Amino acid sequence: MRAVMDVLPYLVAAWVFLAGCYGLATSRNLIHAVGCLSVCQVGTYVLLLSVGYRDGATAPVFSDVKPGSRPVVDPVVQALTLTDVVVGATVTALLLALVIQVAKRHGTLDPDELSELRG
Amino acid sequence: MTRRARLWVLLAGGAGLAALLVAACLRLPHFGGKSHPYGDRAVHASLARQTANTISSVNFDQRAFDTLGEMTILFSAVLGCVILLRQTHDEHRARPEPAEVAPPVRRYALVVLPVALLSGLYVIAHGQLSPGGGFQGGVVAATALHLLYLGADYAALERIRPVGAYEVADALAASGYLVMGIAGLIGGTAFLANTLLPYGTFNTLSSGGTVPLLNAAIGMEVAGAVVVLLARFLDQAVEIEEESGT
Amino acid sequence: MADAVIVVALLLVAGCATAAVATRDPMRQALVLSLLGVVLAVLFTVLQAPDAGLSQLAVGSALTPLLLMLTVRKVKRRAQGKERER
Amino acid sequence: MNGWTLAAALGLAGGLGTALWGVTTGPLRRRVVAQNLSTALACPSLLLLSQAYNRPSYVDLGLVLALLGPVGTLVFARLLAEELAEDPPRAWGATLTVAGLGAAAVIALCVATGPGRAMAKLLVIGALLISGNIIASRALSGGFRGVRGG
Repeated sequence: MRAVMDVLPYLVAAWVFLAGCYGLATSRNLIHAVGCLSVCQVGTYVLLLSVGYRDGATAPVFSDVKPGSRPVVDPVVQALTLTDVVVGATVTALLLALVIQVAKRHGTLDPDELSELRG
Repeated sequence: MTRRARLWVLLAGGAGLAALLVAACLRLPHFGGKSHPYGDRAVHASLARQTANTISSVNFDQRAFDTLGEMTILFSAVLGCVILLRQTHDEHRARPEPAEVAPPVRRYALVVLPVALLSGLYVIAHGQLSPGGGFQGGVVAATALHLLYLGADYAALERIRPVGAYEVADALAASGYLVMGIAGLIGGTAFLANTLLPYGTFNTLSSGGTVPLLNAAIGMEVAGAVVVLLARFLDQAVEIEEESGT
Repeated sequence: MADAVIVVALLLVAGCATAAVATRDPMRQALVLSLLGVVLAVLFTVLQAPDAGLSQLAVGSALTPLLLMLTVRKVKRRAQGKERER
Repeated sequence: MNGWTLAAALGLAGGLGTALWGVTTGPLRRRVVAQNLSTALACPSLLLLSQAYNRPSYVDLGLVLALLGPVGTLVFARLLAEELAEDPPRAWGATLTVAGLGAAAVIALCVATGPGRAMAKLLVIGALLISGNIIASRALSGGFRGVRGG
């Protein structure tokens, strides 16, 4: 049980990332592809926060606990994750804006039909 | 390449990547381990500068330069959206018909809007003490404004939301962050160094030196960015139509 | 016991992510993604990262679904406009 | 560790597991109801976790979810109004059950914290959560009419 727990979070992160990649590659609709890309991002968040976790520890936020009274988890990975969540959302918005442009120019959102149009 | 062949290539590559990832996972330090050298040092540095929320200290003090990079990505993503979603000359604006909103839903939206806006500001203001900060609070406050679109109609939202003002606020906040950084340089130390202001008393609103100021700048930047983004998307989805016959 | 909550949250995230990829209709995918946002915020909380959880809640519960749904509506309205002209 | 953790784990596994099943299968009307109930179930779990870890500052997460969760459902109610008008969801039983569970969790937490500022905050969150979910449910079953352009 312990051996499984030691790697389970990392395996979940890898699974989520690969599932997102699969969806991205097989998508037939660009909006769905953007959604799959945000699933890929979720994989990185899970990996980062799992790396920073410490058994029996609490968040390094000392507004309601005395510093040093309890073990704390790693704040660096949390800072990376929290900025990326918000910045990732605006990047998703940029991709969606591109999708709207593609729909206007080509009248389709299927990547296969788009590559046929190019020729 | 046919779809079928492509799927096989994908599956082969995916299987290889999966094998590598699993092999890497098995060699990573175990989940929940005791050794976090960076974390321990970051907590120590944060406490030395009287910042109660270590994560804010990492974001706006120890790694403030990295946050400047993140802010630049955010700013350029919004700029890209504004350019991509502008009204072109073969498009025109059509007044949308106002939707009929059930009275309880409308009342709920009007009551919750100020509460959510205040919570957003509270989350920003307490960034260096309790969980929260500019990134989170900015999004909450900006989302709260759009309750007016959900609970009433788009025209009502447009009246209280001059997009130009939010664009200016966005740019001002971004340059404010830079100015704070340069002030550190002029003050004699380094770019974005937290040495200008006194660190204050631990666990009070004014503690942490420049952390609250940078935090507020990011809060304003994110709120402005989200409002501008959603304004462009709402314009496209609700108002802008293509000329017929194009 | 603390491990049990982490395992539950991890499995929920894995399930939601798989479901989000398998749901091919963008409208329905937006619903699954909004659930994924909430589940992810819970996972961040049990991994003792309330700041990241707060940021995920702010973005995932209302902002991302709104952006996705507005894009779907724009694309659909455009297609309907073209149909009418024909 | 303690009863609060156990309650939160059960709420997450049972509640969000059911919500996941509901949101991925079946007609659109069931999916939107499952999405609405997922926030109503996750918020009490977050409050319980805050008590389990003995960290009052984690309550802010519950506050933000209680405020923005129903907003997310209103987004779907408004932008899916045409689709939902043909086949409106009716789930008052499920909504009221979940609201009752949320109220029970908030009352239990209030008893545990005792009177004070923390209890007032919990009560505000509970009120926002329950009213938000009932209103969002109302919005889903025909709260928006005539949404064509706007």
